[in-house]
Amino acid sequence: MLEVVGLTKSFGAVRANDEVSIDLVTGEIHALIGPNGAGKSTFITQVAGDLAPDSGSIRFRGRDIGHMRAAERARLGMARTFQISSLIGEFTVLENVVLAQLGRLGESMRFFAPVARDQELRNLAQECLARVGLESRHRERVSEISHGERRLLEIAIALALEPAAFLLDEPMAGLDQEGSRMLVGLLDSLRQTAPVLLVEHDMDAVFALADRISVLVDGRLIATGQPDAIRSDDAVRAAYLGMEQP
Amino acid sequence: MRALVTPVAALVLCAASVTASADGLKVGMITTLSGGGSALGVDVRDGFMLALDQSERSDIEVVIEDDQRKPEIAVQIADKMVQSDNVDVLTGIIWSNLAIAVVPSVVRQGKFYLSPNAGPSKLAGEGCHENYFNVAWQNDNLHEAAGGHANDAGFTNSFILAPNYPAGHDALTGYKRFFTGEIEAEVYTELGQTDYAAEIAQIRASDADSVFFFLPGGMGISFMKQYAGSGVDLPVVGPAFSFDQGILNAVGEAALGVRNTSQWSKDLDNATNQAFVASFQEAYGRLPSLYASQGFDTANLLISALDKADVSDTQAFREALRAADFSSVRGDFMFGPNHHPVQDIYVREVIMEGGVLTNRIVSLALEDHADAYAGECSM
Amino acid sequence: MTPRIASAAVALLLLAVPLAGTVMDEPWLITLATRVAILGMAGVGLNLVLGYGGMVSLGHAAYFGIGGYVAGVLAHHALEGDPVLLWPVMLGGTDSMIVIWLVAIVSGALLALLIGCLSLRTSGVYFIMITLAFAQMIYYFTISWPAYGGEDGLPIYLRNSLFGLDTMDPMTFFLIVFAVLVVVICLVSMVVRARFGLALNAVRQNETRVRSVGIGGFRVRLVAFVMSGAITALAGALFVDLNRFVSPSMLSWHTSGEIMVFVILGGVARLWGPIAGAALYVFLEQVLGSMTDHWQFWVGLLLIVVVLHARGGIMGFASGQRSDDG
Amino acid sequence: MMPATLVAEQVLNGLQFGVMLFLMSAGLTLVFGVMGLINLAHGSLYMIGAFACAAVVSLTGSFWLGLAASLAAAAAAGALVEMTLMRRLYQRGHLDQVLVTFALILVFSEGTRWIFGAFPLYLDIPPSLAGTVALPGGLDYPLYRLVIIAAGLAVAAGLFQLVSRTRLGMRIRAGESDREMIAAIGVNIRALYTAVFALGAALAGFAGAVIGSITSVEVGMGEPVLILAFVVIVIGGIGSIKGALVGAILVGVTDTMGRLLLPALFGTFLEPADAAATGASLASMLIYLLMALILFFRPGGLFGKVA
Repeated sequence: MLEVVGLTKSFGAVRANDEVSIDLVTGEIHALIGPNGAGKSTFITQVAGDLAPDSGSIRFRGRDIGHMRAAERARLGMARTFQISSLIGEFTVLENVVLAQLGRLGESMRFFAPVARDQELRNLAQECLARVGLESRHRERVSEISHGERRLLEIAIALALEPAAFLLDEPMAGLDQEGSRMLVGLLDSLRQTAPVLLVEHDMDAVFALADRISVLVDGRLIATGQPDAIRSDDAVRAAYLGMEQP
Repeated sequence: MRALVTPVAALVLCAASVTASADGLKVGMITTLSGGGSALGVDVRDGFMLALDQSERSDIEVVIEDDQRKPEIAVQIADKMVQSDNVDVLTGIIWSNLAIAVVPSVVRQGKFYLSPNAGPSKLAGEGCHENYFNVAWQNDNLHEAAGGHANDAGFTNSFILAPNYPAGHDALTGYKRFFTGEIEAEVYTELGQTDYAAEIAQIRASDADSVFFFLPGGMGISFMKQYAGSGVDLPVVGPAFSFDQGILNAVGEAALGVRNTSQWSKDLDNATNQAFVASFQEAYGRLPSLYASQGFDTANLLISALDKADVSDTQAFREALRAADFSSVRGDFMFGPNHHPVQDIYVREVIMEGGVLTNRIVSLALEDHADAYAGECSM
Repeated sequence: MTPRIASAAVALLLLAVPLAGTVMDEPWLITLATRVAILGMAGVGLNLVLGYGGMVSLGHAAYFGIGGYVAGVLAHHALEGDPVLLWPVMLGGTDSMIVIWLVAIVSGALLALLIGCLSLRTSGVYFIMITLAFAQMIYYFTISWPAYGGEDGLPIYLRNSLFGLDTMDPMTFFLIVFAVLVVVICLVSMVVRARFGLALNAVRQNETRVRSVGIGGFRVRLVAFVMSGAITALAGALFVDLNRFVSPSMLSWHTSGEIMVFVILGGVARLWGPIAGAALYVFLEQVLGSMTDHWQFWVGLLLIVVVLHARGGIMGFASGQRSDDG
Repeated sequence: MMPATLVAEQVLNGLQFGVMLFLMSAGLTLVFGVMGLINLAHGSLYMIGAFACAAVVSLTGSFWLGLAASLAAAAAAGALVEMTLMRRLYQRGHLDQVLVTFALILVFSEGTRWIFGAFPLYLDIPPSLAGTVALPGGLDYPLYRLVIIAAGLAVAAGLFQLVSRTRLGMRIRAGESDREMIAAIGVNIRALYTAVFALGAALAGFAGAVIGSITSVEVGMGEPVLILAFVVIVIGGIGSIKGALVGAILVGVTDTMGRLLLPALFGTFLEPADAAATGASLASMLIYLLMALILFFRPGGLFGKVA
């Protein structure tokens, strides 16, 4: 589905990504973990097309998408969420999802019918909100909903894109325990819709969800494999787990 | 909502308080009183009002509005003066482009227009009108005189420059119309340009024996200062605009000795002029400029016509204006067939007089000079 | 007062002033109201990119001016009876307002397309400076190009014609302008409520998000920019008919600044805001101008106060709420 | 066919024009780079410098006192504006900055006219700098313009030193990269901003006085220069002093040479009068075309980071 080979990006003297290669196959959740500053967000941002890599190739659904802009990649079926919620603050919850529908349907250039009265768009958007449990909050302005609700809205927007792959950048960040538990359930069901590339710090969630795990340290990929294999990998323990967990 | 209601209501009230003119004459003066070039408008206004004050007449009412040197504003003011103020005569416009915007429309609405400064060729030839009188000059006049003076001075090869806009083109055409020598080069500068190093370099590299330039306002100040400092010593001629009283102080000693052409000078030897110069200085505390003299003459022309005829009798009033039966600060003054002046144009020299830069007349450039467009005018 | 009532109030007041002018036999008031409507319409064009799209264009005088020159040049050729173009196609002048409006709209749109393609590649301060610089380039061109009067401008003596109406009659001309204004505002209102409006509004707030859902922000902004240029050009054509005169001063950067001031005084991203702003500006010009030659000094101070302390402008104040624009 | 001395003189003229544009652009680009502020009223500071110089010269007769006054007056006006108005605008969008500084132009221009009247003021170069210098190759060139070039290049060198070597420069560079960081390490950011703004203003005032003495000192003199300075900054890249210098000289030389060469070029196939008018028309657009071209290939300008 998604195949990234040898992705490299430097900021000045710092190599944020050094020859990183990751793939994503249908039906799986592939988690990308690593300590802070390892280059995980840099990686996602390049795959989504908001940052140009220095070298390396990205193939998605059998096509080389390295030259495509972010919007084109999204239209091809790549749905990303942001580490720090990136929403349209003055819009209502529903409008944020409707906007995603416009992107998916390629309907942003219609100038006449008022969008607010389009029942079909609203219904579709409501369905997405219902899947994340926000259907009752659809009238709220985004600037007025809670942090946890914003994380959920990010996922509802990704769902509205009906994507071929999800790129989720720390969806659990800043959630309380209950929120995390709820989100784990949601993410678990997501892989039936499309495969998920999951960047996450919450190790319990990662090991509960992931089919495969890749570990990024200082911009380099040091291991990829099944959760059990990763858990017992000496290099990973030394470089990563050893630092954070006893 | 209050913020909007109040102003509109006030606007309605303030407009309603303007009443129609009583007997006598109502003059609408549209001139430049703010922004760049307002010095000229102020002088025209002051000269005009001085003449009215001296006439001690109470039957002439003047409405003065500032056009900010913007044609749209001038058109709006003219509309207002015609539609709401019911003026009989309009005057005051300094700039040719504003005159072209305003004059054709107001004279076609039956109003008189007396120009105290601008004289675009468009309004002198085919575009002339029986209700339009120019009391200053046709735009080309002073340039033509400069060309005539260049011949008298024995120049045979001139470097000529002007801003790249219609009055600039007219200026160079006017000079060439009378100058019989060669034109070394013809250069158009950007309007509003302040640095003339590039043009001065071209003058330096040329084989010309004289320089003619028309650069009104700040442009002329810049040019003269830079020219004086450049080490190029070819003689310069130009129309009075860059060497007139208001501007001379800013040009400074760089202007000393420069010959310039003008239909008026403060040392013109006639009683009206000497009285005008003295009373202007007394009233405003400064020497009068060319523009002030034109404003003064415009008002006196108007008064002389009103003495002869009532403005409601359009035919008679027009004849009275055409007669130009007033005592001009320029000495002899008459209108040609297109209602533009036929007048003497002098060569002046910039001198220092009691610590103040000013002009004195050195010779007569063209006698009883009329403009080149009169033949195209049929009225 | 809700925004809708405030809008209706502005529209009604704009109608009431010329009616009062007629009753009191003060045709000057009608001319003033016409001017407010036209300047406001130029502001409506700018508001589409500035208010709804968040693009601070400091070069809208270019579109205002090009619309003006379309009207001036076509009418000039109609008057002189010579063609505008001989090659590649023979094009004659015209004094039909409808044709002039269409040509003005198309010209404004094309110019905006050209400038937009270059300037929308940038954002923020670059965008401000580049739009200003391009407008300035066209300004210098119109000044120095002698064919249509250069700095002197081009008078057209009579207003252009529409369905045999007497367009020189102030009230008739006002009603024409008012009708065009209402149509323009309805169209803008429709566009900002439509799918496109949602996308444009989103682009202003968070372009990264918009990209991530598959909508190209550049395209959305460019289309808005083109529409905006077309509207402002239409206003320019009407302005020339009002004054029967076109000159480069329509293109000066002060005009760009003033159009922006209308939008801000009235309230950003409010449909009728620019009309209210233009009305206040014209009112200040008339009233302060009659009191002092230095009225611009006071207008400057007022503007500073409005920007610092009354961000919603007149419409925000009237509706009792602040503009959302951060 | 064109004499070499003429071309050489025009190159010098272009350089002098460019150096002057640099003085204007440097302040603008610093203020933008450090504070993220766009200042349309920068041209007013140029005007204030020229008026202060002219006023002091007419009182004291000393050009050098006038020059000092121009620096002081512009810096003071800049500091005052920064402390009363600009300070409130750093956190606001560019729109508010454009509007307030546009309003400031109205206030400054009309206020200056109120105080000094509508006539241009007199200001001339000091006698010690009058006259011309014979350059190698037989070219007589005005001394004053040579001094402007030298002074401008000296200011440029000084600015580079300031930004790269001194404590203030370190703070300026830190301010560009991270406002919170320098606030955290205890630099008084308010004082820093005021200092930077006053420095930019002083440069503009200096340019106004220096150029005002060979052009004319009048209200509105700063606006054409301001717009050219914008073009310079867009070409050079916002926030970059080096970009401002390169952009300014590029604009200065292109403009000057365009005015010389384009009419000559058209003269090869048009009537002299038409060639002069057409060439001049195109020359007035040349630098904007240059800007469009550079933007097309480098949207961030020659030395800009990102657009």
